[in-house]
Amino acid sequence: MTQLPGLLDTEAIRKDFPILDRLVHDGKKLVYLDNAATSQKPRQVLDVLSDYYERYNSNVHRGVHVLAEEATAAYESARDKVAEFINAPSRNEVIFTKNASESLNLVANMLGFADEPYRVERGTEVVITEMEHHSNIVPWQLLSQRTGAKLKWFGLTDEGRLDLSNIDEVITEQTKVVSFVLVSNILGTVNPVEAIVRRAQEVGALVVVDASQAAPHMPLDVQALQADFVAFTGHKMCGPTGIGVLWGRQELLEDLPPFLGGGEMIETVSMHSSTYAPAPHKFEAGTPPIAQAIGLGAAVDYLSSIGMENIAAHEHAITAYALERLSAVPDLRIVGPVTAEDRGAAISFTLGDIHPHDVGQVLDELGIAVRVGHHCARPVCLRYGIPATTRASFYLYSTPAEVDALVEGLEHVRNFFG
Amino acid sequence: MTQLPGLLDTEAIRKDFPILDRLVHDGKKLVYLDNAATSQKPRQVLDVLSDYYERYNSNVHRGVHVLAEEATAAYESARDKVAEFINAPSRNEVIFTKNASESLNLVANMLGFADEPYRVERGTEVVITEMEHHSNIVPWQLLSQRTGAKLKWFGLTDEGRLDLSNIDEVITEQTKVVSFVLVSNILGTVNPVEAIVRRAQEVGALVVVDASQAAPHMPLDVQALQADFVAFTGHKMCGPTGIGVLWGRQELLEDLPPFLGGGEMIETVSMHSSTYAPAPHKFEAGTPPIAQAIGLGAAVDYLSSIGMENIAAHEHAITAYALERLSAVPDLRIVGPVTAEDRGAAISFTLGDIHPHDVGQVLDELGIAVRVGHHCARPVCLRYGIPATTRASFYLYSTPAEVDALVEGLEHVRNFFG
Amino acid sequence: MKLDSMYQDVILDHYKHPHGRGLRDGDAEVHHVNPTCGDEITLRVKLNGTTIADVSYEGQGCSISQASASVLNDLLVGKELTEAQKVQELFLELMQSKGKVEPDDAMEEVLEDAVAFAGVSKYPARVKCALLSWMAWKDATAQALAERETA
Amino acid sequence: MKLDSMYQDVILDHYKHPHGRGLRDGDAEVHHVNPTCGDEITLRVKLNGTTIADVSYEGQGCSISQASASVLNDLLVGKELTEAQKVQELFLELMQSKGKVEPDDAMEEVLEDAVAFAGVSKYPARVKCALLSWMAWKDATAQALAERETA
Ligand SMILES: Cc1ncc(COP(=O)(O)O)c(C=O)c1O
Ligand SMILES: Cc1ncc(COP(=O)(O)O)c(C=O)c1O
Repeated sequence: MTQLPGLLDTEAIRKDFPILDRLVHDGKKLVYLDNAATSQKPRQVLDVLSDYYERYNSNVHRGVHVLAEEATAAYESARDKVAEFINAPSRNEVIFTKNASESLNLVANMLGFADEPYRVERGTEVVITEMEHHSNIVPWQLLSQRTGAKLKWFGLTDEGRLDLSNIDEVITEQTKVVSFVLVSNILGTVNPVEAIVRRAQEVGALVVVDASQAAPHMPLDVQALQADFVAFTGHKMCGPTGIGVLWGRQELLEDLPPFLGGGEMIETVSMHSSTYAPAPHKFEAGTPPIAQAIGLGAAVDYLSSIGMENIAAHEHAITAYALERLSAVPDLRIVGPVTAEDRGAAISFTLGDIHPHDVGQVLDELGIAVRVGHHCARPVCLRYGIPATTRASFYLYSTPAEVDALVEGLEHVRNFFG
Repeated sequence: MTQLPGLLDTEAIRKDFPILDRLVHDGKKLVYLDNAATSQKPRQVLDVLSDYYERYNSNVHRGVHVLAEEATAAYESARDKVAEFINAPSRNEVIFTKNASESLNLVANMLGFADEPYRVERGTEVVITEMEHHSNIVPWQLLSQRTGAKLKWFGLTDEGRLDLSNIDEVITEQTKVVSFVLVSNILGTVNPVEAIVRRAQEVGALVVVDASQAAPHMPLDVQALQADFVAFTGHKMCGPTGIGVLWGRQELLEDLPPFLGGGEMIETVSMHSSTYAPAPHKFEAGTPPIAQAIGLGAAVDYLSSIGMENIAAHEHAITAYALERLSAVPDLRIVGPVTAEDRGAAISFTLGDIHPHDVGQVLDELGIAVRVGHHCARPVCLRYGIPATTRASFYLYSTPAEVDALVEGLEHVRNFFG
Repeated sequence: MKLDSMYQDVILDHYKHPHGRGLRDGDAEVHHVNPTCGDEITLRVKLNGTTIADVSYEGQGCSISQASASVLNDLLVGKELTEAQKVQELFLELMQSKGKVEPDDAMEEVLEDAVAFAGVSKYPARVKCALLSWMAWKDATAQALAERETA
Repeated sequence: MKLDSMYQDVILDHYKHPHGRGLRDGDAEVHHVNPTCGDEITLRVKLNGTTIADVSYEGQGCSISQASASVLNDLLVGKELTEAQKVQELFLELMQSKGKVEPDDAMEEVLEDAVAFAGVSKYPARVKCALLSWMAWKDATAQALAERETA
């Protein structure tokens, strides 16, 4: 077996993930390389979910009975855990949503309905980048259509990095908000936060960071980022589906208007008017994803017990190895940075003229799960003049042997369509 | 044991719900009478959740690998099941949200951003009722604040029913939308849909029905309702938390603009503009609550296997029995209809001067879980001049013995504060 | 019965016979609500220099929130502001102790009847009830002082 | 290997040597995309009375969507509209059969090379690829007819 420096004890870790024992297509071992789409879930998280439903399922915040108190305590303690995980200055800055997309839409809508100085309106500008996930493009397109604000963006270099050469023209005094991805889900690029934040602060623009592909894979410190909002999603970081997070600076959360209205987010309601609870509740209308938040709490416990530094090191080693081996496959072209520096564990590529759909289909037959298509980042495909890519993405349980299986699989693909 | 006509075999049913064996407060049997807040979950639903996470967890719609195909098939088949459960003309009319609150906010926001003839704006009117849950009040208050539309509402009779005597003044030619609750979560009232729909159709207003307390408890037929939108929530109907439903008429879903933007809801995206997928996907931005939708599918399977007619009959019998027994408790005043006709299984009451918080606390000590407060329907408390109520609410596993326990518990409360 | 630790006789007495209830003249008035249960209080503070001349209140709520307002009136009226603040802080600390603080003589010296609320601190949903009037008092006092400054 | 049922030689042949590819003169043009994978096709229909004079197309996509467009061109060009519609409906039925329809001689008579797609119907994610050009053709034909009517 290949020995790389910095690898985790995947043999032990993989035992935590029941699905990794799954056999597919008449007995082939599952090689799950679709982690950028969603991660698998450890037993430790699944047990917490079952325990909730079997022992203390209840609605939260409004009951005096035991189950309600236990559920409320567990739900709010998940908030504490997430706050600690991202080094938030206050637990009240952690808002639970249903996914990262809702988190990003929440920010965009708040800014559209906000008062000065935050209000996005005609005459102001919103800045994103060409490597955003659709979930960080469409909300801003909708906002600019609805308010008349101008949408601008950073382009990409041929190497798959942000082109910041014209940063002073892109981010201007008119810019109200700059929203960008910390780690690209299609290119793997890790973006230079500091340069963007510095310029944004210069002009007084708010900074939104889409950390969906960062939170699962590396230490995330919202204070160090110096952003105003940070969004991520539970299902990519060993948590359940149906839960996302928006972190926002307390004073902004106090100043900005609510988005969804309903139970839980109010202070007092009459037919004529309502007042709202303080954040985070102001932004959590209706019965929250209770089990899912508690599950996410268990997921960050799990990740922390392994250590985010260690996970990052593991993935770095796997990514470097994969880049090396993939670059030796004939006709394979990596879309995104070709070295593991400032790079996450998602590797997109094309294989000669063979369409990614066909690549993925043949790999699947071998038990290898990769993703194919535009990965919800169609502008990146347009930028590089390709219809789609095949993407292999790794996580804490990925092994060098799985990289080897992928490389062998690609040989098989080439023969099949040769 | 009390024998009532129409009761289900609760002995068998209760075996499906692991939590009902829970002992609280040093060995007291849990008497769970907080079903209007959230229901408990049967083993059949929990098994489906585990199976998803342990065998075929994957993101949906975009993969060619086995797990993605299985997850997509299960997710979409949950949509089929829900469509059948509510007798929707088309599966594409079923939108998965995170809860009923999101469903209602989704409608309110679509109408605010819509083109004519749907657009809610200055000069138009929105109609609700005084017995709405906050989740069907605040979204419309926000909409009217943001658009300048006028918010109007139906008042309540002393008996806890809608006062429709002035229906022609409340619903007028200016009315764009009428949104009301099918079964009140605080009063228990079942509202006369037909009268309201008839008048709304007369003036060309859209009808939104909040069926959060109906879907779990009685057959729900969206075609028979003749509504345009119907909202409900999974966690109250044996499903997981984190999942809700909005049903809407196909042509409306085609005409109305999207709400949240992001992955999954697009047809094609460029930096300059995007086009959207057809409904339901247009309204499901981001990774959906996959496990939760599949869990909801299992929940409707479970409910259907028992039969919604049978569940309604069971609850009717329990409610009639509870109303009878409660009305014999000294100083107890029922807030809402005092007979079981046109009435759901949530019973609110006050007990002399004893504050509901104190009632609930003492009942809890006896293992009896009820809810206290304004039940997210503060205007109802204002209307009846009370600060709060104690609410006992029943479900398919509730027994006459649990009603007896409640009545005994209330005696204990009276002695404690006597 | 475990409940007795919450519903001490002292608390039930204050609940049934509240002290200082009713709205009287004040320098500042606030209205606080507990959104989770709907408890409400309107509270006025009257200062006389740095002394608390009166705390008057009206509201609706459970035994815990009502008794707590009554105890507050007993404890704070007539006190120097700095002293009152110390009482408030100690009460807050006790209420947030999750039942882990056993009031000793020193604490009882300061909190008097309010030590009876120690048992309430075990019930998270009720802690907010007990704190409602105290938070309102803190708020009203801050407003009264701020108004005096701008006057 | 199970995959061979999807990637039949006929399909791979059409993929590598597509028939009728390229955009030529037409009465109507449509652009269809498969949002799940990004496959795109631009397709034009030219009618001559009730006969299909030409179906020309350009696009990007996987072997299945490309081969399917090629087969469509083979099958439909020169056909009467009513006949072509029957072919389209039968192909749709085959693709939605989830692998449960075993093409018989009668079907092969109508669908010719297109019966090779029977294996694709077992792969839900790929069914959309196979149908892309057919849906585009249906749409373009409807537009061409509508335009003729209003002309
Ligand atoms: C009548 C009614 N409408 C709406 C809701 C909101 O449901 P959710 O909290 O799941 O969004 C509820 C329950 O809380 C309800 O009882
Ligand atoms: C970079 C990035 N941003 C946002 C998202 C959206 O996350 P979700 O689909 O959970 O809302 C994803 C994942 O799909 C992503 O990779």
